[in-house]
Amino acid sequence: MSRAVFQVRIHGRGGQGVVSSAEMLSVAAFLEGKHSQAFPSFGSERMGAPVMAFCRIDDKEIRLREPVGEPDALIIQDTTLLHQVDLFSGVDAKGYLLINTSGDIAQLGIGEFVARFPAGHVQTVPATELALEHVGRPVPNAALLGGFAAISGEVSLDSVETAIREKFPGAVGEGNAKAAAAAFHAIESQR
Amino acid sequence: MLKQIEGSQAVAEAVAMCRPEVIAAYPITPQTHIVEGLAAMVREGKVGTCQYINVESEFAALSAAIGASAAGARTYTATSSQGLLFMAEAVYNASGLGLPIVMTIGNRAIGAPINIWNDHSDSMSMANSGWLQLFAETNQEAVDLHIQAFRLAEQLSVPVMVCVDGFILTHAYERVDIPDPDQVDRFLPGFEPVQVLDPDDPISMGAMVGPEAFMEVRYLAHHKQMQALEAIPALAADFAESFGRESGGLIAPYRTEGAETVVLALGSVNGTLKDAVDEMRADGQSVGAIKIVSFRPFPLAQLREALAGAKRVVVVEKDLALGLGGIVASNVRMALRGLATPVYTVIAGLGGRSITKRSLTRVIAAATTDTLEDPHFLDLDWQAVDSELARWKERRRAGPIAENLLREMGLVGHRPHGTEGPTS
Amino acid sequence: MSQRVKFYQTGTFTVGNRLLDADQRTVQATRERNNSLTSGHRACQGCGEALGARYAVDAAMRAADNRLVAVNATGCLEVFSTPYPESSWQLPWLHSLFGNAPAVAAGVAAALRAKGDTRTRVLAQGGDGGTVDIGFGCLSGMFDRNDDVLYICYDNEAYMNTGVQRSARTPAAARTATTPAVGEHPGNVMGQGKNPALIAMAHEIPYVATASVADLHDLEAKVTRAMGMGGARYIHIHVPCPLGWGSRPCDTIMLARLAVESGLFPLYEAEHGEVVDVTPIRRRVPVEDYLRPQKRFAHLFRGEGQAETLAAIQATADRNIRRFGLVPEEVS
Amino acid sequence: MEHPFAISLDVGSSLANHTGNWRTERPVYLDRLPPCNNACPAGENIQSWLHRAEEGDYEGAWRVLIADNPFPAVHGRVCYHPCEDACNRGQIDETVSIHAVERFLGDEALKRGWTIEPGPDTGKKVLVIGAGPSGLSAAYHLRRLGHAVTVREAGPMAGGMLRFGIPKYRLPRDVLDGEIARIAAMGVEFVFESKVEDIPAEMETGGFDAVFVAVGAHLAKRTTIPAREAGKILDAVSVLRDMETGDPPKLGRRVVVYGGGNTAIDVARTAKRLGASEALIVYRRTREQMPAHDFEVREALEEGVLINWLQTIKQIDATTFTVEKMRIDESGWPQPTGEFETIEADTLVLALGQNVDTGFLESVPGVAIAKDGVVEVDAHMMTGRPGLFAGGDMVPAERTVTVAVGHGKKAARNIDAWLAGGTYDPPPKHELADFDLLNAWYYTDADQSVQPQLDIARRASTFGEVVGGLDETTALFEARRCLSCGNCFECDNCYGVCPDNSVIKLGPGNRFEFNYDFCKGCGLCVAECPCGAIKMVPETT
Repeated sequence: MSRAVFQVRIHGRGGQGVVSSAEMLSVAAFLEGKHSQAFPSFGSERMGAPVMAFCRIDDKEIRLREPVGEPDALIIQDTTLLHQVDLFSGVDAKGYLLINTSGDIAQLGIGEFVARFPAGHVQTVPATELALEHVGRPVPNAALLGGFAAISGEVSLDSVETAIREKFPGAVGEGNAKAAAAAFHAIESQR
Repeated sequence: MLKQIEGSQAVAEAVAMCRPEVIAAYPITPQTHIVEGLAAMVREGKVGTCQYINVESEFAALSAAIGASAAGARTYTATSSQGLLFMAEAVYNASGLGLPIVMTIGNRAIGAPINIWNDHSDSMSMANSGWLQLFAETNQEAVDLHIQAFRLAEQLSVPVMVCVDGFILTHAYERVDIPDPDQVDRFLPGFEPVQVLDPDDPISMGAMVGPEAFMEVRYLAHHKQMQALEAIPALAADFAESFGRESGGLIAPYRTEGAETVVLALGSVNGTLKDAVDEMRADGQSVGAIKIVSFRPFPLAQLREALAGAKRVVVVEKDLALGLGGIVASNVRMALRGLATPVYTVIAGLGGRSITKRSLTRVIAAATTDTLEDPHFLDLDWQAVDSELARWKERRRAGPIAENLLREMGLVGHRPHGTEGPTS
Repeated sequence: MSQRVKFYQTGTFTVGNRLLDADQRTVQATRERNNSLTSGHRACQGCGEALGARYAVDAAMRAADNRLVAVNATGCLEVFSTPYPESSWQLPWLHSLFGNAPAVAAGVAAALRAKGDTRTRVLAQGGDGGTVDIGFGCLSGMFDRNDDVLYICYDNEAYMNTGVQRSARTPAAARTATTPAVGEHPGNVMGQGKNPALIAMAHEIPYVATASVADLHDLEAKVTRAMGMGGARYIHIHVPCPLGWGSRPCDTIMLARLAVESGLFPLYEAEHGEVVDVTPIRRRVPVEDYLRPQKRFAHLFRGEGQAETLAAIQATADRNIRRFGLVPEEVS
Repeated sequence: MEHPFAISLDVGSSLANHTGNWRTERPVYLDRLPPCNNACPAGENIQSWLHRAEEGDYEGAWRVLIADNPFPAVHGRVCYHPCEDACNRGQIDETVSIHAVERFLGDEALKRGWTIEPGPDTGKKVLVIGAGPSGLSAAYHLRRLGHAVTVREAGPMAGGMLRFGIPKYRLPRDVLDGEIARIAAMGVEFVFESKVEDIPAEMETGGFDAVFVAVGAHLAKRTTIPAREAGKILDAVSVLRDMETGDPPKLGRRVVVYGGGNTAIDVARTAKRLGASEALIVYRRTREQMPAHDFEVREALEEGVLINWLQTIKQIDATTFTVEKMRIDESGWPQPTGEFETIEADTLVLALGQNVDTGFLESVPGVAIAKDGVVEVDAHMMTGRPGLFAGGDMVPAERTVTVAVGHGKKAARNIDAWLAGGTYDPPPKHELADFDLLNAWYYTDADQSVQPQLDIARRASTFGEVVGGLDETTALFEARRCLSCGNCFECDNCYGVCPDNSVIKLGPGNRFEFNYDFCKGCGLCVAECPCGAIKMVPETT
């Protein structure tokens, strides 16, 4: 009996690579021989608007076509969304939360909410800073995927790096892969 | 070759492998990524001598396709929604002229209110235009149907729409087995038109036909659709043999053996539906599903046979014939004419409304106990509707429905009453 | 661009002349002409469009060495030439819709290019309604893409096929079914309409010309010149309609001639948006000479007449003459 | 190609649809009578020979021309060309210079030595009396018809008034001689200085089957002017005749010519050439009323001839002439004013017209002489005596060379018919090609060609030809100015302008025909035919 589908929801703003992030995550899973499905919260959002994307990972064919309402993991690319959008809808306390911030959870005002999660399921990573450092642009998506690999174990860092390089050939891909690796190791080191 | 790939890109790659000679394209969400992908491939020289025409409208897109096809070129275009309506005149014209154009429809709702999200209103509006309409459940099937569509179109000299759910499929990254170009070449021979604009053998195409022959012309077009009822399963079988996987056909039953309740749907919702069937079967309920791949021609006999053992039929459809109800359900009722089998209509997913497994399960369950109203509007916000209806009753005049509803739902600024402008 | 031949009694103006060298004769003068639009069509007696179409397509056929595909917009020309079961065309010909001929032709051209057929050329044609009104978007698109198509508009100045309704080419004061000759300002409204040749020029396509069914040498020279070029080309041909204009069938060419000679229909050609040649007026006439034989203008001459309107129409002609330098001595 | 039912059609299949049944009127081709032909006293088919000349087929053109007139080189010089007065082109720009082309063709024939074969021998003999233009013309035409012809001429040379009435500077004698010689070469027998006095006797002895009399009008009219002392008075006919036969007449330094016709002009101009310092024409009416052709008056004035209009000579006193001024009354007649002047002159030449010498005819039974001294003939040019025909200046008609030549032709045809025991009925004339039947738009703008003229200085002292001929290029150009009124010249307009493609072009020289299967009867071909060679006729069924 195969295990149940793993569902990820990524929140961010238009221009932050939210959709690419879901796509790269699905590619990483595909590279490991898994079935995966990535899709955006379809819309006509422009730069800066709140956006979502979804990714499902499974060992068998994924037939379900509905948006991810009850994610197993939530990736939050922009903390400014925390109090504007119902980010945590459908998230149960067994899930994972990965938040892009250079600060700590306490500063975000969600301490009470995250306290219910198992240890290590809620992590922050300074993805924007890592992106600036490795890519030269404040695009946190790749770094967060590295972090996701670290907290969830659903995909390996290797696969994430390969997926990133596939999506962004050349120096951009390399920089993003490095940012992902840096995030991965930063979280690993926090454990 | 397996790829984790966006649906649009997969379709673009499949189309490219079919070696179209002319592609006419106009952007419209959610179809756009397909023609963008093809534009790149044509520019890179990956599609032979294919000519890519950036037209100024969908009307021009299909018109250019008509010209190209009449000149003997394998021709492709794609559109969605308003775009399909804008080319409506040409849609009928292409089929009337018997031109085997293949067109992808990235299915999307039709405004007003403008809405870029998925439903099947666009394809349904052209269901009786003389084109064949094949609906894909997955991106794999979308790829496979395009390959079959060119052969089918050219075999019968009739245009084919391959309907792919906008966003849900077109924008979804998933695993697709992209066929080998040689494999496609073997399956799809070169285009040999039955008529072509040729200076060495000129003809006049597109005559004006009066009452003395118009009925016959229409009958013959209908006859082609009837021929397609045989050609489509044969093609699917041939495809399965060539590519080693099932795709296409007229209909595809899922766990219908012994099912008392059979749920019918077009397109991608069949995936969710299958999950729901599995769940309900696991729960001991006698439920099955049938995917209708070919909406035109509509497989009346095949459905009647497949539904012979069903006690009831539920049609989940992403369209609404205003003033009537379900379009697919009406067609299904025709398949079951003379039988007492109840057919429930579930109008779902209009304008991109999510169709969740939970909701599907709920309405199917209601159907199994024959407690489902017909038609049923899946996950309709009755509070919003009732509130607007109450307002109508109060003011005896309908306003802009969409705006009022959004206000009701608190999604746009709510102005105090009395500031909307003059009322009766 | 007139092909002026040396003095031969009637060299430049008649269709042919036994005295002319073969290469100076018109296509229409030859027994070998293609008769692309042949006998048995159902155009009205004295139809200018039927004539213009044969003139233009035959010339194009010769220029294309008989390898030509025509795309036809819906309209009179289409209806009278191809009612089932008979076609009057003698070349590969396709009719699709009213407003899409330019796009269909673009598709044909693309198909030929895809197939590596560099010999076969594409011509699209339609009336003024199909071209200037309903088909204008597609036409502009064709110009924009510089598709390798010669588009010919046969301008008879209204929707004749449907019973003479106003188009954007209907001239000021003309009576049509939708601009009846009643009220204070009878006929078509002054100051409306569009000039597709000038708009085509604004696209800076390789070639734009106006021509008249009254000047065959000029018309054929322009078609031939256009066919010698690639890319999007546009020729606008004035073709009187006895039905819609209320004129005698035998006056079709005379009226076309008077339109040119009055200055109301200037003949010129342009390359890449620049006028390169004009056909001068030979015997200038007042617009009244042109208007009077047409019943669609009868209200201008009835009772008190419409002196102001006539003056305004004359002013239009005068403006054309100034603008294009149609009367050489008036230019300086 | 196999193609779908109904929506695709075979090319050209509309040929099955015969739209000819739409027609209520049908176009038909016809030849109309061009006004030039209609006006030509010699009955030349001018349009036809111009048509050939347009193609550069000068011999062909010439042969069409001489079918009617054996003297193209002469007529191209001296005919007053009523054809040009009638020419429709005059309403567009200027008339076609028909005479100039005719002259070119005539000169070309002389230059190239083109000859004419007589017709097959009929065994009939015809006597022609008078070797003037009419007699020569009759002789020529009779020979063409195969009859044996003898010409009896009282004078020493053939030519009549061509030689004795028209000065050399208008008609060089080598030209005249050349064209006469061509007639002689056809086997016409000439007997000169042999006046015929008794026609029936001559017929009898000569075995002539018919006679054509054309002795002209040679008797100068005279007027009575009171003379105190008679001065030197001559008549114009004698002066001009003397120019040809004997010594040039002695006219003196100052010459007055009395009269207003072409002969008066000719004499005045001759006088200038003979050295007169003053040649003055006195005429009692205005310039506009002068019978002389304007171009001759103009040329005369150019050469220094003086003309006193509105004067009559009232009295002669040796070299002093008293003239009275005249005025024109309301009805156009000159009236005396009572104002007098005197003119000094050495010679007075009377140019007041000529009468016919009909003495030898008066005794012929059946021949009627009219009051004004001319011989009456019927519509067949025959006098009251069967077999005796007459023409030229001696019968009632305008007295011009061309009329005379026309008479010769007409008489020849009638004689020919009479000899065969019948009568000559000319074919009915076609309807006239009036200007309003033309579509003048189509004709290229082209001004009339100008013939070169001899310098004034040389005209004063020599008898060199005043008006030169056209060179080939110019003659061709002029020929091509012809509108071809009423006669198809294969411009292809009908073939081109038919919206129904229902004109069949039969190829060069064969014109066109209508395909009535498809012709809808719109009439565009008629409207756009430049030359009016098509007309619409009602469908009869």
